[in-house]
Amino acid sequence: MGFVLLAVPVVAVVLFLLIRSKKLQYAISVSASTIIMIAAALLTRDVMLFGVVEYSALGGVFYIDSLSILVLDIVVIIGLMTSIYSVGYLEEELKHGKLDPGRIRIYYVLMYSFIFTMMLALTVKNMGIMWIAIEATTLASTFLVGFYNGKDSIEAAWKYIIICSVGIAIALLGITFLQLSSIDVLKGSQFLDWTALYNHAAALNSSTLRFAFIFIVIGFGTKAGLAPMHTWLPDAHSQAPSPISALLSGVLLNCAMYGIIRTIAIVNRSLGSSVFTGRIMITFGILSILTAAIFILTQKDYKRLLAYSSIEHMGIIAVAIGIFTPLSVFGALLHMINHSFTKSMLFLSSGNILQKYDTKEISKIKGMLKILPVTGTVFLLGLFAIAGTPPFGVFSSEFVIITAIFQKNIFWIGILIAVVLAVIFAGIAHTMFKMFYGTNTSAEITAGEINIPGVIAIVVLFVLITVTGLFIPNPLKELIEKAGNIIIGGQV
Amino acid sequence: MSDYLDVLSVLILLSSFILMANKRTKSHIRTFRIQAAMIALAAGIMGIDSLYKEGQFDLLVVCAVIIAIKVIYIPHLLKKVDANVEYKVEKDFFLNIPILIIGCCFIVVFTYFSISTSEGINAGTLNMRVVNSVSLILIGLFFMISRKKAIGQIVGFLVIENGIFVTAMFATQGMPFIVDMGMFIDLLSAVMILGIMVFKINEKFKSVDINKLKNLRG
Amino acid sequence: MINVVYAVIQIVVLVLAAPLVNGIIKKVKALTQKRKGAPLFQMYYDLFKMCKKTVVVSDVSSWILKVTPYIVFSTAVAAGLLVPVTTLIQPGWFTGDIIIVVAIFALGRFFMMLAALDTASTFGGMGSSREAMISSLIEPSILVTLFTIGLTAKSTALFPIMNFMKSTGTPLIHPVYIIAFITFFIIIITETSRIPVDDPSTHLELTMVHEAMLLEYSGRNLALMELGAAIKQLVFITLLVNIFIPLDQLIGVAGIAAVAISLGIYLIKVVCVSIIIAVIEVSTVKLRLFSIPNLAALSFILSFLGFLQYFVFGR
Amino acid sequence: MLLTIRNMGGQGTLLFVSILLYIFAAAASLVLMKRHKICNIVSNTLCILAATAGIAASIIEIFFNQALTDIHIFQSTIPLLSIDIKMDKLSAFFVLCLSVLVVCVSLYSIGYISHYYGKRNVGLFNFMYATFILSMLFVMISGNAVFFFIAWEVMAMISYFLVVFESEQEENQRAGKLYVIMTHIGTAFLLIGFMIMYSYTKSFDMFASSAAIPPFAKNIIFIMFLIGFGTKAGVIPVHIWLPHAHPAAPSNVSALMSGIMIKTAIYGILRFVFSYLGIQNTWWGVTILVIGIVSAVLGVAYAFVEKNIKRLLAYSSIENIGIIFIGLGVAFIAQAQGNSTVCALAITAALFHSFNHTLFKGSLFLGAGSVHYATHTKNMEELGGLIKKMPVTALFFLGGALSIAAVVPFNGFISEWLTYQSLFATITPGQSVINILSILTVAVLAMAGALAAASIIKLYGISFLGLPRSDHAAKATEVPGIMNIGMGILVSLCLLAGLFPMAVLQGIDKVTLGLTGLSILGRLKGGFLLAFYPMNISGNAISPAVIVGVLAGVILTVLIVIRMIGGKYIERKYGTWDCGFEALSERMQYSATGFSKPIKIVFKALFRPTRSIKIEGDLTYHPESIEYTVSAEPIFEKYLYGPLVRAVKNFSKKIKFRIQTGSIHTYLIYIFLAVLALMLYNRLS
Repeated sequence: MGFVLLAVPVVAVVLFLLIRSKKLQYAISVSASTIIMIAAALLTRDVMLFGVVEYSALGGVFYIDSLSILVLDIVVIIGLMTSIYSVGYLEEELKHGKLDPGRIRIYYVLMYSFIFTMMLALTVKNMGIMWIAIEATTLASTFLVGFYNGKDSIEAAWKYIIICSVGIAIALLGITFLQLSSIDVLKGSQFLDWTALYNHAAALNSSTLRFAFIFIVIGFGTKAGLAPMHTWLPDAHSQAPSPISALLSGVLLNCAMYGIIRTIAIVNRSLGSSVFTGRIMITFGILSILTAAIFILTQKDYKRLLAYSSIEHMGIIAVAIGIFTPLSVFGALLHMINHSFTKSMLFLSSGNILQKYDTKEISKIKGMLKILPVTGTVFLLGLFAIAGTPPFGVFSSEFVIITAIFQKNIFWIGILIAVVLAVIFAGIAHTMFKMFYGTNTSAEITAGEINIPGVIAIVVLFVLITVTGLFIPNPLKELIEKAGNIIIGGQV
Repeated sequence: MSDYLDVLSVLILLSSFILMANKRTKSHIRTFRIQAAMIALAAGIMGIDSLYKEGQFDLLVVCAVIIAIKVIYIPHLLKKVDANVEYKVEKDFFLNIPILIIGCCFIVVFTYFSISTSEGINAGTLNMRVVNSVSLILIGLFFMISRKKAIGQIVGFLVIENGIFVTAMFATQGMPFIVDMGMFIDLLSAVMILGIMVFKINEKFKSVDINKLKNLRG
Repeated sequence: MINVVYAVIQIVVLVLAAPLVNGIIKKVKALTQKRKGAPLFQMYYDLFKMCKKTVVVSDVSSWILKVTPYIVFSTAVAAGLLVPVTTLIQPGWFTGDIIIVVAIFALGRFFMMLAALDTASTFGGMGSSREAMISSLIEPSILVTLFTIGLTAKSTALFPIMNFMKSTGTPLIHPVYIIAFITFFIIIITETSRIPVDDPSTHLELTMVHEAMLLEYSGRNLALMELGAAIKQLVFITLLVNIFIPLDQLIGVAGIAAVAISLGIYLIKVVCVSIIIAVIEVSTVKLRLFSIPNLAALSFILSFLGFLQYFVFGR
Repeated sequence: MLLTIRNMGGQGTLLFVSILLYIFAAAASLVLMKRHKICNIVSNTLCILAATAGIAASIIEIFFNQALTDIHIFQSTIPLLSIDIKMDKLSAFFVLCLSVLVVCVSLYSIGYISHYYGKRNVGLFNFMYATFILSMLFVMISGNAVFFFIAWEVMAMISYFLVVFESEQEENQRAGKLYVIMTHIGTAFLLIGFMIMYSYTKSFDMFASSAAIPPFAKNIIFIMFLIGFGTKAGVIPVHIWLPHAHPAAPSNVSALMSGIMIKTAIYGILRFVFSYLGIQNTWWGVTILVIGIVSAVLGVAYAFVEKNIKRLLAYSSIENIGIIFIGLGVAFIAQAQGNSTVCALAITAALFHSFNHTLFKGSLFLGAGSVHYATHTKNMEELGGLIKKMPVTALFFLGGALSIAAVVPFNGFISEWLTYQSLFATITPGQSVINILSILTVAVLAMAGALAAASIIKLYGISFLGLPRSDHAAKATEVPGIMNIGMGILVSLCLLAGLFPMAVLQGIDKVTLGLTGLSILGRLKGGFLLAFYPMNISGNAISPAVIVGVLAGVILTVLIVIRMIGGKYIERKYGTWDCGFEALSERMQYSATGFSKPIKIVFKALFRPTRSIKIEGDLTYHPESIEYTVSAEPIFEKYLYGPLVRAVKNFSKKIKFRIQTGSIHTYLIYIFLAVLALMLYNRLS
């Protein structure tokens, strides 16, 4: 299964390079992501059955356990939704002459190599290769960020690639230290092998490991959008085409976070306590939440606002990881899922809004509930959801996380987060809610939905996050618990 | 043998100082080329050593790749980019040279202060090399901060890459082979993409002064 | 059964004596102004006459205007029933305390103010808005005073209170009660809309408050309103005299004779108080509307002071 | 697993039925979305049935059930999240209030919503309406804090959507925004409270003991709950959303919001502070008492100067919540000082007033809705003379007005009387602060009472009496009978509760018994006629029914006597006295503004009125038009919230560009510094 999983995107890319017909490309894209979806589902089943799926090929570098499958599934589902959405999206863009037909294939080539790199990062056990894959995600997505070749998008792309490459480079330094710490424990073949590191964690050189963690958390933290390394995020998310923003925010951040989590699993296991990592993660987390709050309060561009809210949620996840109790880790993983779905849903809807109104400025948008009945409603409810209002998914995971914080009796963090979340909600309500009401003035904007496949994708996502608000299916729960168990440190 | 390597690591560090002192893009590229050459040399030495001891070709291959990519191709590419974009920037650094150099010295001291004492690294020569190469990385970052021009930033990024590579090589006889290769591929494509980006920036902003990229704020 | 008799006696006394008070006050005022003045029983004649007259009703008005007189009158009487006049034997089936007395009067005032707005007349609106101001300003001191007295007597009901005051003999010596007495006097003047708060004998729109609300009534409605006002005034005076000056030791003893005697004493006290009121009326001028708050504030401060005297300074 | 029943009983079953019916109502309104009329009738009928079931359930619970109803619906796969339903007598009492109100409001809605047919999405509205009621029901019967919290949040969200339902007016949007922000911030405090509670007891069960919580933590939790619930209750100073949100919503929703939604906060305080935490400090009660005083007097003061009918009623809600808070404060003080009888009495008073306020505020908002329905305006200055156009509405409205003015024989007076009596009982020689506070409370209550009466007189007199001030009012016609039925039931309940308070007290006493473990019913002698004051003091008693009887008797006698004296009643219609001006027009009547002017002048310091006079043409003799506008200055918005919000916004605006400068070099510096900082931290740790 795993090979299908990785092969399909590659094949798709090749096909895109060969085939010119627009229709065919759409077909390929959708079917490819569907196949990936199925493969992933089967793979998930295997993982649920055997706990771990490993392949002997390429020196047994491929390795999938419940943690990676969890994130992988997110990637796959969001990927599918995005590809469905993209069809309508690109059609609209063509209709308005925003891009010439030739670029569609570039779009797809880049998008699928992007997805491929992310999936690669999630399916290997060698930290070095994981690093390479994550670095590759940056390279693959740079031109997607700069896809429209406008002044702003070029600027965003430049900032994106420079900052992320630098960050990632520092992560590489961390990985070097990781290897250094294991140098007199492991043999040449198992260098940087995550399982090996994990199993011999106790024997690793702890002081070197601390350095490794520092550099890795900064490196991958940059990619995960933790403040103060988050600076690329709002620019990139607001400039990229909406489906890509959905991918960036819903998936890429998780992949980076996944790298951090893997490292933390080793480090805490080796140090025997989560104090060192905990402090750092909580600091970064709270910094991110506060930064996001400040920026959301008076935001004028709705895509940027969504981007900042991603920073906030990454911060929450970071804090939860830093708390490092079973409950908090459970919450963190659950929050990853909920945030990905909610946020990508919002970004996809924002794509529709952007295409309808042709502006990113909140103040220029009026009467959305009339103009875009479905998208508008979903977007409004989605805002409530992302701000942590029940009965939506984000609430349940945030609730679990905050409970975990208080369970550990770290009051001030919990109180701070609770208050800042309320402030963020106030910010969102204050800045965004005026978009939905009133009557739009401009004549050329006509009522009615655009991008029907996209709307379907959005609604599906909305149903998902509404369900996860009150309960999650048992298999998923088991999966999350297993993954959490891996992080907290049971034997693999 | 290890004396050579010590000398080399110091020289590499020095080269970064020189880089920091260079004013012109061309000289940036030249200095970078020298640095890369020295790294290749170090890799070569270690490679021969390991071939002699364990009969492994990895490091030699790596050395060859370095020469191919970092010494020959990338500088060439950069030169081309440099030639094709026109500059309007006169002074392309924020602080003047002496202060920058002093900053570099501080970085080295700081790195020594923060790394050398931790056991596991403070093992004789390893200690010094790691300190050198880690400070090389920070200096690279510092270089990126200090330079306005796009090319300068690329070079800084490359220096960081060098630093990491050197760290890996000195500290752990190089990463697993596959990882090294992957790194090089990434590096290569990164530089290409950056090159293209530089062109685009140049055509959109009529300049490669990164300091002009300030539209996306708040 | 005997209770019913007492209750009936009480009603009769109130209804009959109420106009007399007005008469006395008018007479005293006239005499002090070296006039002969109207006969003592003038108001009775007026009332009779009004009852016979045709009722002129504004064509704007609604049923509110017609029911109001009856409600005002009956509330005055009902409130009067709750205040012991000549006997302390309490009608068991009919109970209430000072709070409900105030509330019953509030019902009357409610309809009076409402009806004033019913005729779309400017005077009515003016009167009722001013009444709103005055009542809301004086209300606190009423309740605080009554509460203070009630607290000393450990009850908010009037019969126990008066029993208690009787047992204390001469309450006016006590600091709490002397203050309460003064406050209550101010309250009476305000509630019965007399000088210096309001001038019952004016019809000048600048100064009218109570009269402004009565403008649109005529015939028997007017009679009821007037009589109701008079009864209200008498009830307040009764509260004053029977609480603070329980001279008549006979109160509380059953029997018609006893009642008769205490009735006599009661009437004497009422007459005295009416004379005092009259004297005040002739010796002061009406306050400006917007200096009434000062008077209200004064009375509130006094009532509060009285409270402090007992419950904080413990004396 | 699904549905383990610990103790169901008939009431549990009924409760279940009512929940299901509400769900059906919601579903039906979605299904029938296209067919407006049918959708409206069906869903409202279902709501009425559901509410009836709710009434039955709560009455059984209050009067006949001993143990608490306890149904465990399902344990979610998400940790800590489970849906339990527990109904003890306290919950049942509030469920009763809710259900009674819902029956009437739904009846009313059947007629009221008809003016949305074809114009708005009736299906959506009814869906939200039913869900809103359901969420409130869940708030009252939730068995653990998490479920309570969820229901609470959903209630807030849906009520927000209902507030902005008529979203085309700018002000409704603003009102909704303000509301949702305020309530959400309040909720954050609740969350913190629950969390601290959890961190000590390791459970979210609010029926368990709170012994594990140390005193200082209890204080913190109390403050959190006070802010959290206070915001929802709309007490000053966190009231600012209320006078905007309640008028903005459609009137039947306003009735629900003012009538029962703000009571959920009272329920919360009783449930979590009184019943769960237990009162440990006197200052808790004192705080609540002070808040109550301020809310009572300021609320009614603002109500008095208001011109918008619904906003006036909203402000008066603040006042009534203040009165309820006074009752609670007295109760808490008494409890803290171990005077359980007074505590029980005060709780009774508070509960009784909650009940009464539900009835009369509900009816008044429905009345305001009818007025709006008939005249399409909420502004008093455009109304007048409606008593002739819509007599039934006018009659019922008068009933509501009388009970909110707390005059005999309506229910408003009974609860205020009980409050007075509890204050009377609190004052005992030797505790100066409490005494002074209590007597001040008495003064405030008196003043608030008078002002409340004045403001409702103003409302009624200006908009129902006199001459119509605009065509809207002149063309008004009586509203559909069904609306009046809904309103009428509420008003007659007001009257009945006022005449026979014992009937209600029977039930409330059981609730008090459950809360304080002390019954005052033993001291409430006199069957259904009298309410005796419980403190073993002779005489403190009222007998509203008898008093009404006496009033009737007196009136009857008077009629007879006058008939004897004056003969037959002859009436002559004639114009109002106009000083011979001969052209009395509606524009010469007293306006709402004019009516409230004296008070406005007396309390200048509070209202800070700002006047503006626009005169066109020749000023001295023949001005063409004189426009006089006076507006009271919203102190809290201006001096408390305005600066706060501005400060936060400016901070954000400033700092935003300092952090996200747009220069990539700055960003690289961040990374650089982060690396250095962490290396330093590692070195030093």
